[in-house]
Amino acid sequence: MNQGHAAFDLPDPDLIQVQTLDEITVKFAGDSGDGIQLAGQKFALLASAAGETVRTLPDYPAEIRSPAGSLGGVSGFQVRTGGGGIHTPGDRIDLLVAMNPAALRSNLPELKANGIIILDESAFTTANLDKAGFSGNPLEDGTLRDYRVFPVPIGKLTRGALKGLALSNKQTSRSRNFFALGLICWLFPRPRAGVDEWIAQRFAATPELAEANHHAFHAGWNYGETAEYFVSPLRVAVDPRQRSAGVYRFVSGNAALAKGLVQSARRAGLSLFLGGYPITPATEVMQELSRYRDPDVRMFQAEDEIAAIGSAIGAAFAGALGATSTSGPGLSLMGEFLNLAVIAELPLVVINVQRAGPSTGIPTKSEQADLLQALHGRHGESPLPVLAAATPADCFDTVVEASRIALRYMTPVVVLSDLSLASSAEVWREPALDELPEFTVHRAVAGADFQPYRRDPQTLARPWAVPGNPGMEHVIGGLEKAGASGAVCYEAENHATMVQLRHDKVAGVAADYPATTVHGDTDARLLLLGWGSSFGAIREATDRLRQRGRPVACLHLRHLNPLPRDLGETLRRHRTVLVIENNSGQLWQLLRAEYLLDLQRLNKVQGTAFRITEITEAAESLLETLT
Amino acid sequence: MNQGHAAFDLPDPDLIQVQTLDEITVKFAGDSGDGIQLAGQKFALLASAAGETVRTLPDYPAEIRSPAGSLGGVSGFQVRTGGGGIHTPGDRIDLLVAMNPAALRSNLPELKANGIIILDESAFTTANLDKAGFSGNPLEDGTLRDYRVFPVPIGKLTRGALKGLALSNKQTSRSRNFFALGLICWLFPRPRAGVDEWIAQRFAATPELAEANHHAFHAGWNYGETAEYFVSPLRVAVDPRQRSAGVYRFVSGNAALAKGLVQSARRAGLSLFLGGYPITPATEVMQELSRYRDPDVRMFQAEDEIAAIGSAIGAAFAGALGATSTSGPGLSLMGEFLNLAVIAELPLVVINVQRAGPSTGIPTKSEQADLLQALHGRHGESPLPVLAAATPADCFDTVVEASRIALRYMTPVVVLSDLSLASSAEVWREPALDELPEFTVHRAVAGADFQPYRRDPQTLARPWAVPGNPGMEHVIGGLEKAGASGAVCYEAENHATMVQLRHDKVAGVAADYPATTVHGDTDARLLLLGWGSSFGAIREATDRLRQRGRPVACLHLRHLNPLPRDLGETLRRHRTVLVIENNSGQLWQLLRAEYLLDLQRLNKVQGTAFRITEITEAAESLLETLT
Amino acid sequence: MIPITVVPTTAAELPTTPSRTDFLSSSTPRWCPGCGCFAVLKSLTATYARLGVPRERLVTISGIGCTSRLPYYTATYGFHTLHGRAPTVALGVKLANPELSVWVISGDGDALAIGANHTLHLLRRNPNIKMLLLNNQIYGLTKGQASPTSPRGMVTRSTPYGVADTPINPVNLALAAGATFVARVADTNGAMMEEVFAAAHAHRGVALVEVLLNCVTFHDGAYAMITDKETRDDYALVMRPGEPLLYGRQQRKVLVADRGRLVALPLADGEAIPEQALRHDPQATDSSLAQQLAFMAPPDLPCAMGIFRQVQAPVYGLDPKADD
Amino acid sequence: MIPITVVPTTAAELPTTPSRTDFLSSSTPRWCPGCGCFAVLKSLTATYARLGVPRERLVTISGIGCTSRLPYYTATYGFHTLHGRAPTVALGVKLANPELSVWVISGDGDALAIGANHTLHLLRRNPNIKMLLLNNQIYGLTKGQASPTSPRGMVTRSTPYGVADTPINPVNLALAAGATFVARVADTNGAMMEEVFAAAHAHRGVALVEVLLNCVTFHDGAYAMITDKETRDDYALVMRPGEPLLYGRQQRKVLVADRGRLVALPLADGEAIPEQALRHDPQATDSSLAQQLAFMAPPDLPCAMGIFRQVQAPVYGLDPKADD
Ligand SMILES: Cc1ncc(C[n+]2csc(CCOP(=O)(O)OP(=O)(O)O)c2C)c(N)n1
Ligand SMILES: Cc1ncc(C[n+]2csc(CCOP(=O)(O)OP(=O)(O)O)c2C)c(N)n1
Ligand code: SF4
Ligand code: SF4
Ligand SMILES: [Mg+2]
Ligand SMILES: [Mg+2]
Repeated sequence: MNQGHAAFDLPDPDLIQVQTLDEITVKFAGDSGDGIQLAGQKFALLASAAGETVRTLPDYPAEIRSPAGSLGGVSGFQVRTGGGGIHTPGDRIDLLVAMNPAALRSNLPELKANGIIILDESAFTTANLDKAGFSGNPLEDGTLRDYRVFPVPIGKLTRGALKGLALSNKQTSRSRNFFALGLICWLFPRPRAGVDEWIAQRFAATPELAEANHHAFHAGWNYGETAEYFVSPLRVAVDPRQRSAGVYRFVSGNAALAKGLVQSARRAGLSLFLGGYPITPATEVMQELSRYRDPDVRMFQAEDEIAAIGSAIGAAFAGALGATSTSGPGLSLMGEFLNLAVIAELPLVVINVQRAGPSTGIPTKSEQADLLQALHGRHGESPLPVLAAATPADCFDTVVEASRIALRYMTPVVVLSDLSLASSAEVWREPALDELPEFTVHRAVAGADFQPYRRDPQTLARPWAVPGNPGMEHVIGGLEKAGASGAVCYEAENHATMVQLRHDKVAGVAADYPATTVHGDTDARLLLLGWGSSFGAIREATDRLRQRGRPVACLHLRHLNPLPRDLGETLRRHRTVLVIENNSGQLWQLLRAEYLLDLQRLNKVQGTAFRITEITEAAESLLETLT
Repeated sequence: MNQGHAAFDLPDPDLIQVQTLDEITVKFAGDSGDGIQLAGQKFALLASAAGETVRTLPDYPAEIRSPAGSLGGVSGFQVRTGGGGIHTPGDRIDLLVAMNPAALRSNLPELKANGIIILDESAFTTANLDKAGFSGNPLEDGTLRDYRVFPVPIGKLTRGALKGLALSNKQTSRSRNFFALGLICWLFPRPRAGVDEWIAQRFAATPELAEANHHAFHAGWNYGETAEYFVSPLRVAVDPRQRSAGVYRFVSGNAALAKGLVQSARRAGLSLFLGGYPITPATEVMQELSRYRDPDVRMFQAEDEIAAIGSAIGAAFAGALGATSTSGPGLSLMGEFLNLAVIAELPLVVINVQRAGPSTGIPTKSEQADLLQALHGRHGESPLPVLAAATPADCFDTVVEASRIALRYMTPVVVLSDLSLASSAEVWREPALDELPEFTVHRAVAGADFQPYRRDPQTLARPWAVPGNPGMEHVIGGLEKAGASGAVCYEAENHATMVQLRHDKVAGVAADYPATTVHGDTDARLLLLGWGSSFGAIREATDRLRQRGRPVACLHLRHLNPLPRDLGETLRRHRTVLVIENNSGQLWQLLRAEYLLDLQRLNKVQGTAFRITEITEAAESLLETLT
Repeated sequence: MIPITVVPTTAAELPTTPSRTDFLSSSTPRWCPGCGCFAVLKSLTATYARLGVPRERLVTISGIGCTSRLPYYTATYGFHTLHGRAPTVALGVKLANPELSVWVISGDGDALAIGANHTLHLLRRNPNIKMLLLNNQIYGLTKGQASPTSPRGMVTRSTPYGVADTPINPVNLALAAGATFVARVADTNGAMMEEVFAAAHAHRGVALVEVLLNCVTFHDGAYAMITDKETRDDYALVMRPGEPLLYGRQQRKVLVADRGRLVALPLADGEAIPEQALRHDPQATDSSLAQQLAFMAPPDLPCAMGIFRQVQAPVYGLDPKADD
Repeated sequence: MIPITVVPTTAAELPTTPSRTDFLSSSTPRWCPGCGCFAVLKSLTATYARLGVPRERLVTISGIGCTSRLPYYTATYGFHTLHGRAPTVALGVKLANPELSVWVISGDGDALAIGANHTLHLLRRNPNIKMLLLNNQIYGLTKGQASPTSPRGMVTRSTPYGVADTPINPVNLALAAGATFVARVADTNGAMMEEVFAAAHAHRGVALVEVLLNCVTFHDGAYAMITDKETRDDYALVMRPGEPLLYGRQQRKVLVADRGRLVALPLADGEAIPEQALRHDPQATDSSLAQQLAFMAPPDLPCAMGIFRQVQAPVYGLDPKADD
């Protein structure tokens, strides 16, 4: 079977035998009260511990709570695991664990033809079927004819397993997720002992729950072993790449952003200050930071986004690494302050975890449509560097790079992530502090020739003269400044000079970039170009196409402003370039203006990430027109 | 003498005789307390009444008050008048009236070689020279050797003329401007009687001032007649174009914006609601509106710009023509609300009177650098029409066009003006209400098939169902909406459809534009392309170049988004296109991306408008490279 | 040139005595089961039904938050605006068409964090707009962060070591802003909500009603002391115009002023209400006593419920240019 | 990992007893001649000189407005930020380095129109930051529009038919926000400014000082009643801790509370101060009396000047995570 391709091809139930899969995408789905997230996460952790490559994607119900059993209340957790080459949480589902009819119904469109469904038969009551909007019973009316369905009376079996315990019906029902987890752990053999320990630890505070979940888990496992359905377990390939020594964590994009800020500040020998205001899907960044007890890691929850960035600018003025995290609507409020940071030339990291817009839009859907805003969302000529993260773990590296640039060039930097990275997770080796790049910090030195806007000739950065240091008292602000002195200046030529200097300084950031390297042949006929969270899908699509012998390479941009200096050259080496974005063509427009190249584009603005197949199909048909 | 060219060529003083000038640029300058604005305005009005074409430009001291006599406190008023072909307030000064040393010093760089200086000798005291930063006395040390200087002891003569009146020294000194006005009115003969009447009316409340100013004015006039300096008065050519019947006003750009809003609402049969917050240089727009006593013209001064646009959106929801006026920093705060207007599809006119940025920038200097912000300053895919005004009077027409589009397409529209239009003024014939274009208003009609997002098939506009009308109760908001019903919808395909619909609707606005027409030969080798306030300089530059036989045409864009459909074609007809902007190349970038054409650019970011000569020079050297 | 024609509702459209359900939209509310929002929706639509205002002249405007979803569930015109900005949109609506009855629905984060400035300015201007501030002391929609009304020390998802701020007292702030009608009710008392909402409507000018709202999911029981049967007599005081400020079981405690400060005086069995007992006067121009009542909080003093202030003042937006 | 090293000023840099001019920058102030800002600059720099804080540890932060130009004229670190946003920047500065002495300079438009939300939240959080609100009841920098403190009916460039809003009372609002130090002074009384600024500095926590500021150009004489020699005895009352609240010529009027409301009691010649006279107690936890004093205004009652409130409360930003 083709490694890069949809990997799961389970034989007929009665033919099942031990089989090693290159990869599989499993989705746990149920009501938001069903403990789906917990079961899914544990399954992912176990797979990762077994040496598989894992990507996960939770799928929360829409923000307003829906009645139990309704479609709006379905919670899901998708796990893709396999032996390498895994860069997305999976295009489509191979195996669906559905805890109720609504979970089945809302995930069916994502299930592969001939895919497996394990469902809790006990939950398929008329009431639940109604709530899910089924007119008949899908178990009986042929709805599921294209799938391989394994109905298991999970509710009933769990109740049976916990009969001895003094638990209410509701409490018993809460352990159904452990039954399901047990069953799945049997199916993909995972060490039971580890799970036992984990349950004991996690529910230490409520021993009755620990016991119930323990029993449910083993009941599920045993059911797998004894039920005639499943002849034998499945095995997933192990990632052949050797892991280097170090601390591994399972990180979501938002956790990686938070961590990246902390480690950047530590690496630079500074304290970190993040001013934030809750907003989906960025809230976890500030929440992560609020948990630190380190006095040099401070999270301030402001009264709004304006105050959030204002406080971060104040902290940057006072010598900290200033940061703020928000989503589109928040960024739309920060334009005026971002402009102040541009003209005051202070180091600031502004994180935008994008969601579907415009306006309130769809807060729980993903999009990459704030790129042009990051570049131009302020009045006047106001250049600043813009970076984008490609994967959950890359959120860490991108924030580190953004912090490096902010400090080296004394400038605000915008980091774009998005909802599909925010909560998606992967295993990541946390680098030690001294493995991070070195940080230049432009501390000003008092002396006769100190001037707050005297620039470093190489980086054009101004010195950072921090309050508390004698001999450098000065006033900064939003009015135009005179050359080196930084005094207020309304003079015509000076303004032109300063506009140019600010532009040149930001343009100069590109001097630090490594050379642009494409994945695949450097002169492939077709180059797939992307940025941000579409990385995984583009990468896997490229691999699949190349395996099919197609002349395709791919390139992913982390630095969106300034663009890499050798980008034009790289683009021109390929006959056709397809710019792939979850927006209407924003990078595409920038590149056209920059290089006057007639690039192709593939856009998707549906609040969801690209599927690998959408990209391979587009590339295939484009290649056809080329020959 | 060349009509389009710098027109003033006064012979040596002792050779002066009656002479008709094609045009002349006069600047009145003095301390902010010197009544310079009043004198300048009256001079301009008289010129206009005489049938000349007039453009004026006041020049206020920087916003913080400076000590009397200091450079920072200089106030100026420039008047360019002539017989047609006048589209700017003048590149350089032909005749400077300087009421003190600071006024002389700060305006000298703008004075033409061999230009005339009339100055108040009495004000050239050591103290005043010091305050102006002169090391010697410019009247004696050769500083003024390249100019023709007419020192007049205006202060002394005014005091003398008012000796009989019971006035303090300070009060007497306040009449110096009238002395200067009298002298200039003699020089360019203007009817004295009209001025007498005007003085009497204007100072009716303070008869002692009326008398003083009357005496001072005539003393100035008589001085001109009797002093041996000026052999004879000058005459300025009259605009040969016939004026059509109607009400003529001398309007500044800001007044024209206000008037345009009022007349648009009246034409559409709606009430006007403007929510505003003071900010230089946009404040006059709201102040103008505050003066109306018409209950259907309402100005609301909000607590900030966010509330200003929020209230305008509320008013638009309630059935008024909603509007707000601000400058760059304010627009940077409005992004989130503008986005709401985009998704709610409400008619709204957002006026941005641009000033030099970024950040607080230079509030009293002009710039055109908010174009990309107007297009992209919001998160998500958020298209809206953007228009720009070319001259003070064109501010009226542009706002009318913006209102027409807002109502016809149910969309917010951004109108860009700038500081150099805001207070610059020209004579303008106010069109009668029925001369304005017709306005389509999409009033919804109750009925079984009413749906708040059911679109007009031609314009794609949704209907305007205004509270108060029964049978159409519905809720709108910032969340993504389902097709026709407007209900909240998180569905993937629907989102893509709506993003496309919003895009198509705005793109469709271009269907209404007249064909693009260039000024000059349609296939001239060089096309000068501009937008906004650079119109006059580009137009006059083109005329001058054509008079020199150069193959140049010009084109000025009012509609910046969507661009005219035939623009690409037009651009391609010219061998070279030079895009001229008071920014770093924002339209240039848009056009490159749109048409993949390698356009040239001429940019100036000095807080001041282009001089005609800067454009002719750039064009000449570009033409040289072409041959 | 009146922008819209207000057509009175005909009988065919709405029954002559409309019921609460006539003001409910067809959308099913999507709050957590047990959320206080349900009770507010019920009382508000019941109030709407009683006002005699035709449905099309009611406009329900909200910001963003769980509570701000309310307009979707009414059958009035509605606008679900931006986080914190509902007062600005509401003011535009009202100024453009003073015939409309405009209701703002807001949460504690919405009205007092990002939107406090607009709330403040709405209140000081005194337009004829009604604002309900549904205060659950938490950010519900974003899943449980501290709000400006979260009590000191409260552990939330954004304050794992406890809130370090002094909470805002919405009623006190409204009074400081010069609001002409200010009240406080609890989501548990439907009758009182209806009564107070109707009084707010009858008031000519701005009205702020703080609703103590229970968020079952992220801050359950925030107001238990004040609303639970067993404790509410001791910790809640219902203010009635002209009456002494009594509370406690059998109403045996009364408020008196001691040099400008409030003190609770326990009354002995059968003891008459003393002369110096404070009587509630919501119409007093000076709102300082109301501000004192607003600040009262358990356990030392009871939480005051009802209408704190109701005074007449020039209404904003009614032909300001006419009177000159 | 303390971000910066605070080096104490050496004698070589600043005289051991620095004078006010050591805290003035070399820029010439550019306010209109006669503007109240000059007096504030003088008193503030005089205060700076007396604090014993080395110059480099002082940070003067402002928004936008005439008054907000002040930092340019001090020799401290300074930040001329955005209109209305100074409190947010100041809080960031203070949280990042608690060793700094942070002063916010703001105008009435800056602090109470566009910036009122930040002002409110700064005050309720109680960081150790000092804020001067220079209230000239007008937008000076933009040349004369109404501000949130402009009195009702005032004609300005944006209100040709008079202001239609209820003005904000900054002191009352600050008290409603829970500010722990609140004072009011006039630009005409340099000694009192210095005294109050110093007291604000000494206070551990947030301090708001309203300065009644005369704008000679756009609203001259706004406070004439309160500051003019001839009238000020009758219309201004200087509060002194522990003392009765006396004013009037020869201090022959005293404030008393009548059922929670303030009344001025004229004293006959030689009459002793009565028992029920209110004594000023800025340290009272309950700020309701202070709120009443804040609302007092001529002609019926005098304008109260001095420190309204000064109480100790947990200071925001001082190791909030330490105490758990
Ligand atoms: C500009 C902006 N910032 C942040 C958010 C995210 N957000 C939505 S609701 C909310 C707070 C909700 O709290 P509250 O107003 O108390 O309403 P509740 O959900 O408790 O009813 C926040 C922070 C947003 N929608 N827009
Ligand atoms: C975002 C923004 N809006 C508006 C302005 C214009 N503006 C500058 S100062 C000011 C108000 C000044 O009033 P106030 O705060 O009372 O200060 P004063 O000049 O009276 O000292 C305004 C509206 C601005 N600079 N920025
Ligand atoms: S989270 Fe709280 S406020 Fe929101 S719906 Fe649930 S119970 Fe109500
Ligand atoms: S306008 Fe008023 S506040 Fe501004 S500098 Fe002049 S007097 Fe002072
Ligand atoms: Mg809340
Ligand atoms: Mg002011």
